[in-house]
Amino acid sequence: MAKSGSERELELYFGPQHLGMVGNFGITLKVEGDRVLKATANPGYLHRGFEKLMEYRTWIQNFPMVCRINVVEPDSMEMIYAMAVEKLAGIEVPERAHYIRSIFLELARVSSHLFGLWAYSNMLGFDTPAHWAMYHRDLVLDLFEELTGGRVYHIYLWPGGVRRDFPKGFKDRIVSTLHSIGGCVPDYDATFFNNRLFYERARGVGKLSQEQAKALGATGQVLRATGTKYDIRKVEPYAAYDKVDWDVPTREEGDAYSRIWVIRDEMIESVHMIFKLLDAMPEGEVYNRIPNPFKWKIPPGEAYVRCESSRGELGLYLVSDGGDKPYRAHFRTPSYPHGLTILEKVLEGASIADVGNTMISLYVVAPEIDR
Amino acid sequence: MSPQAILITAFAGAGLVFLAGKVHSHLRDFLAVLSSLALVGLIAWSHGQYGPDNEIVYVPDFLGMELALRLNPLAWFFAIYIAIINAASVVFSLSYMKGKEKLGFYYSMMLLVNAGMLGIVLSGDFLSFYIFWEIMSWSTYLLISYRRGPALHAGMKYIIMSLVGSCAMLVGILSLYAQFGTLQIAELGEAIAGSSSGYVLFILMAMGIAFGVKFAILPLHTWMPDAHSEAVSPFSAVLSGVLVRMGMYGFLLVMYSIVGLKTILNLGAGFFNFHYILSWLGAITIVIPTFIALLQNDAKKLLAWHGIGQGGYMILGMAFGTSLGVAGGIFHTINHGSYIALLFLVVGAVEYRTGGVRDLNRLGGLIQRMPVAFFGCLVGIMGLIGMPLTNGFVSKWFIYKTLITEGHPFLAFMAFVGTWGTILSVYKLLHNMFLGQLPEKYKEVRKAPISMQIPILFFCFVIFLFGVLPGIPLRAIQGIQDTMGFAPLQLTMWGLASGAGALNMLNICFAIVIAFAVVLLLMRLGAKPRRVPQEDSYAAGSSVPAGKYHHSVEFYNPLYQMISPYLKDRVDQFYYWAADKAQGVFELTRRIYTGYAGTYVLYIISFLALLIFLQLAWEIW
Amino acid sequence: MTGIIQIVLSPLIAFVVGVLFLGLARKIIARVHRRYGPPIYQPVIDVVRMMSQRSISHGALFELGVVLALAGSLVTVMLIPLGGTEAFQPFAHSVLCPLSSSGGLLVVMYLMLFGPLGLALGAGASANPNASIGVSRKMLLALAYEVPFLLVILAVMSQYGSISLTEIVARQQQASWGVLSVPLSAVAAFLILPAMLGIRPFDLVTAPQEIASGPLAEYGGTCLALITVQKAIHLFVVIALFVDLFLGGGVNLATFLVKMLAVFLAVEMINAVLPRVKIEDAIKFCWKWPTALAFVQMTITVLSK
Amino acid sequence: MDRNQIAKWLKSPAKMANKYSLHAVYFCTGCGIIEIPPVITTRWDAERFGIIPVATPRQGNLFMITGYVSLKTLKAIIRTYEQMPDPKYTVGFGSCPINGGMYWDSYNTIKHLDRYIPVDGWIAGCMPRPEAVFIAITHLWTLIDKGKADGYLRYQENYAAYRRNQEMLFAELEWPPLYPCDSIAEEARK
Amino acid sequence: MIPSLQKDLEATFKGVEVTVVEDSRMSVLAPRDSIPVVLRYLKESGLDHLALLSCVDWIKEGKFEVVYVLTCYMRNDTDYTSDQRLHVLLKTEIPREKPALKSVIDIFENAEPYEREIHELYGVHFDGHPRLIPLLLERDYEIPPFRKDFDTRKYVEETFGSIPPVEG
Repeated sequence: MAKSGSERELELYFGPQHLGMVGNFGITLKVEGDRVLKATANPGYLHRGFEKLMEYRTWIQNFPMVCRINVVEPDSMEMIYAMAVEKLAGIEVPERAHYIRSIFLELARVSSHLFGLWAYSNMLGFDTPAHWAMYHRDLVLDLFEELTGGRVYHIYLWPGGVRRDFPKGFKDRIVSTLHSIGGCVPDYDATFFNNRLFYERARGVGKLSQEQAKALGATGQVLRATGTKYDIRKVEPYAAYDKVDWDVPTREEGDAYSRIWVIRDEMIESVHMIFKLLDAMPEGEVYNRIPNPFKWKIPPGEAYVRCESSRGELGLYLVSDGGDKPYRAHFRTPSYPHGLTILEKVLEGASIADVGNTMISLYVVAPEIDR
Repeated sequence: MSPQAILITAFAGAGLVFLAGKVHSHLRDFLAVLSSLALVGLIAWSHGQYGPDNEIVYVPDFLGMELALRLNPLAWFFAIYIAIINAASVVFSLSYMKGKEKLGFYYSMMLLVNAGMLGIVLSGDFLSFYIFWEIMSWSTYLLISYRRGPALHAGMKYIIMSLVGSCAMLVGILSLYAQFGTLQIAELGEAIAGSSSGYVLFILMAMGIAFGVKFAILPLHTWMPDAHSEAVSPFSAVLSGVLVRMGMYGFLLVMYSIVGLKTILNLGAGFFNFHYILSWLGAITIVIPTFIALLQNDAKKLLAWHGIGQGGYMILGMAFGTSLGVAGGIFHTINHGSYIALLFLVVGAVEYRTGGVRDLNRLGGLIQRMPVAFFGCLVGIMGLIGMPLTNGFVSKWFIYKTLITEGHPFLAFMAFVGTWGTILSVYKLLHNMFLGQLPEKYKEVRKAPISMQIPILFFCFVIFLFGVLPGIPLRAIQGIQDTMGFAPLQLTMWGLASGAGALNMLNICFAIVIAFAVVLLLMRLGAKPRRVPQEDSYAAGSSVPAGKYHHSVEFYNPLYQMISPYLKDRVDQFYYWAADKAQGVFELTRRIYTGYAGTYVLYIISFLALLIFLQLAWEIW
Repeated sequence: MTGIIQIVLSPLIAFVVGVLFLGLARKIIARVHRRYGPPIYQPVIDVVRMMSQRSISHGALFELGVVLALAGSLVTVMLIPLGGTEAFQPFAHSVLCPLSSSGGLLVVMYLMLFGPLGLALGAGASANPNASIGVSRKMLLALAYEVPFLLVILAVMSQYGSISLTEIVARQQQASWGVLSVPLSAVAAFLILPAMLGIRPFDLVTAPQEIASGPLAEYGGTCLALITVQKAIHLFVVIALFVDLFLGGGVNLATFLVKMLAVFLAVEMINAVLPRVKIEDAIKFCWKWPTALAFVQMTITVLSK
Repeated sequence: MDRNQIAKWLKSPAKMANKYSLHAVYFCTGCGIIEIPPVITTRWDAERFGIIPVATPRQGNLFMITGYVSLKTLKAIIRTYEQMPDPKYTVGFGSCPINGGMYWDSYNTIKHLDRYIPVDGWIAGCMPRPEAVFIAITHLWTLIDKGKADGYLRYQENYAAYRRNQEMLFAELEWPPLYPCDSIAEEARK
Repeated sequence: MIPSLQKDLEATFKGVEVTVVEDSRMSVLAPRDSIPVVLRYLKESGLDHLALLSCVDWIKEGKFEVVYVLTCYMRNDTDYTSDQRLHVLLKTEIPREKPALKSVIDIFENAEPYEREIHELYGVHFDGHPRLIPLLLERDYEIPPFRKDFDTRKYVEETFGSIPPVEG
């Protein structure tokens, strides 16, 4: 068909106030027919100036701050900040704390992936697995609540370890909760992952080749779905990830379908890892004392640390000028390239029906972008 | 009133208008409207005056033949239909054509086409039929190419195809004369009854090609979209509303007045039954053009393709030779005339106010600026779709019922699918022109002038009137059918009264009106809405950008992607290819004959030779 | 007199049953989600609430579109026999179908157009591209399911040799049900039922996650309430049509409603476990299996006549 | 349903229907949205009380401001709020809309939501638990019963002041005033 | 990998200071004009992932420090080696008055939003960037908000403190 209609272009707004938008984020689409000609990401609806606010707070005061950067998975934010502070201040972490951190982060990953599953299947109008996923996520949140006192924000990781040890019988509760969720995996497979319509909807959507993905700075599932086993937990192991044996699930196609499958496999792998970590976990201290937080100064220096959040490579560039507050902190969040660079790229030529589909399969979380 | 008087008025009107154009423009306009309205009056007055009084021989001896005029129910029915639509478009032209050049020529040609068509329906023998047919064809050609430029090409395409048709008709007429020694329609009917079925088929084919070209049956349709989009809008209304339907008149005349019902139904055997083939042609004519129409972005081309598609329904109705079907076919002809003319006039009005824009992607939101045009468009598309309460519904209902009760569900299926294609494409027409966001540049558009509103509202009225009380035209149609020997239908004022398959439009109308009233009452119960400007629209929390918030381009994109590869106009391409090849052949001949033979003459002669050969061959077999 | 009673009664039944079905649908889906779900009369509360809200209007057509849609649906109900036969005589008129002799199934098919057309006009008048895209999808979806649906209807009409719905129902009750005499058509009709109802997997017209509920994007308040009612009545009409065409209508209203409930539950189960498809896939699906089945059945019917 | 309820229904059906059919506009203004999916899904199932999310503001009557409000979001919130039909209820969710919460010194989040749009109720906490949402809803019911959930009326009454406050933040709002502003507001703007 | 890279860098480019902080981290300070070439060189030597583009406001020294954090994707898709842990902080210093730098979008496509953000929050201009339009902020700020001389508490007091309550 001749593109005769360039005279009247249509700008369609996908978000921020939109049922298909998970998070407060906007995409402005230039549309012809039902095809997207050009997509422009429009972030900033959640910008709070975190990194500026951190410069006004002491090292310890910043812990409640950083976890609020990513509401879906606040724990890797705590982890990365704790890692950076430990690196700058040279603090050692006890062995048991490493294990607890890993278990804690993997639980967070499971809950985050279940949230992603909710978002994705809800986007496809697939209410049933969405409701189940949200329920199962809540079971994991109950574990968090018992351990840390908070459902969503935990502030559990601490420079020098974790805030408290596992309570009595907590191990068993983790195992039984994960078993009850794992028992529903066949249900999920039958209704969702092996559903023909899911395949039809997700296949070929938001397709990226491995070269493209690398050129655009993709990490996490977006990259792993193109066939490479790039995972910071393996590349640069932290916490207790090098203590147990586990695998990085990948797929080859690089489209939404393979990304969602990678997420599913990763969730299962995480659960298995948690079991292994629980078995291998040593007894001992969980916390090395740090100086008085109100007088704590960290020697000048800079550090770039990274960890694998549930969305990809999470980095923190932290600068200290020797004071009691950070001089500069800059988070490298995985959603940043995914939601700004890659999203705009893969939405070109997509159908309107696939906009939300693509966005959620890229696993974009808006507050991570805006900070 | 005698047919002679009608024709004299028509031709005299055409001439006078041309002369008046030289004197003063107001006089010209006045005369044009007066003569077209006078014709309506004259014809209306002559209602019921059939019989020997109105059979007039006006040239007693023309090459040994009598040229005669006569008035019968069929002729009267078509005459009034021609005159009314023509009058409406002349009135519409008053403001549409204002300020254009060569207006005297334009008006006189409009009236000449009108006169030609009236001549066709009133002529009592085939020679006058042919003469008037040619007058109509040539004046149409002049009108199509009125705008010059690409219009010339469209006109050329039209006239070439018309010529082929005329030649075919001429062959048929000559053969009839050779066979029976008379061309009087009344005498032919008796004479032909005894001839062989091969001969009847030959006559039907020769005439059928002529009528088929005018009627734009697939595959003889290719002139029509171009001609419509290039012609001026009021003439497009005439062209699609009545001129094309002269083919329908021709078919009715030849098939049922001359050859007769019984012969037609027994023509051919098995699958090669004549009416069977004709009806399949009709079905194809419905489906393919309707879906091609879906792909159009030019408002008039879109309507032109529908003009072709709707012809298929008439053929379907007519081909079966049952009372119900033929009544449906004839009724659909006038219904189609009313709503397609209305739609062309609406497009014309929009074109007039927006400065000649009819690209559907560039319009939008005109409902607030041109409410009457919108109403006309809405009624027109409802008629075209065949929504209940419009006349299009009744005739389509007749046709569907014929198809189902005659046991042809596949034909009915094609007709229904055509309807759905129609719905899709005409909604696009309505939406892209009138709904959605109003572009900045049309903010100042005013509503259509009164001389445009009158014809539009008139047609709207007709559509609803015939839709609710279809008995009015159906009575007249029954009169025609009586002369052709069909079994009478159990007609009532509001539809059809026969057992379980009855149709009662008045009931449905009442039900809809009551339901409307109830729903309006319900609406009054709720809180009263607050009127907001167009810009106060949901845009996911942003404010609406001016001029960029309107969905019209590639309206049915997913379907386009699926069907457009199958819906190229291959027939048109084939003709161009054939013309190209023929050119080569003629080049060759020209070399042999050292350049004396003109392309078209040879084309025509060889075609005639083919037809004569066919006839002889039939005789031999 | 019975005529007037019927004219009042049949839309009323459609309204009550339709709205309850809407509530039931929400309840069923909630149970599949393993949650409690809203009360079954929740749609009534919603409708009352919407009626009380003072929404906006984008002009007369914006509201008239809704009125047209709802009026069309109400009239359609009057053409559909809701149980009762010649044999069963509760009133002087046997069948609950006020407009039984006004054109039959052909009129029903055209009257069912009023709904989409009215909504399309209203949505178009709202000048919201989400609405326009929704309408475009609705039109395409309608084309997609009408192809098999027409084949189905024509097969049934050819089978019983009538265009009158009452007659078709009566014939079924004398002989065998449509589901036995035209089985493939019945299957095809059931396959396209979700598309006709606009529920999953074919809820792409009002896909809230894609085009912000499409044609309804600008509707609120009274108009939305009427649209909800229209949806309920449309639900009733489509399922009633299915019951009339294939399950032999009902001997009386009660059996008719029981049959409707059965069909409705089956459709809702499909609704609960499938995601939304894209419009291209919807067209492809509708033109593949249902069309093939309906076509085969129609060929068989025509040849056996 | 007890007799009292039936009497209430008969007395003012609109009020009762508004109570039991709170359709929430889906707008994730901040991190509070993370607790909304649990609220509307299996575990807490807000649909029991007729609460479901709807796609566009035109269809809703409950607006939950879920968490901190940045300036860019505030603009969208005002737009969305004005597009909702009356009667409509606003609930501020979390401590940030109340007084800025932990972003009290952020240059890009507003501190008091009720200075820009009227708010009918607050849910304090960071993050408030799903149960808190239900407590808020039941409280909102009593407010509706008593006629105190009148944010939309207050907005109409004090529109000039609200609009003035909005325009103090955004020099140019891209849409005309919803209600006619009186002369006082005109002066204040100068 | 690090020693050879350090040697190469120092040999190839003039004015480049290389510090090896620990075995997997290297800090490279390059003059502002040679940033694109150094970056391209590093990319070709295997650091093919621009993880972060950041900026630090050293207000006392009167300069901005723009930092490019480079890491490497895996050479092949399965093996994990200690080389993978390498990351390089490429830095350059630019004056605080009229800060400008050449855009590196042609080398690393994902630098685009980072540069936009730094432009918005620090006021650093990037030459050759196709759309330096606001990314995150709605209002205009006289001093870009991430500069050290922008006192957010004072700003909040002035802006939001001046807005009166509507009722009560």
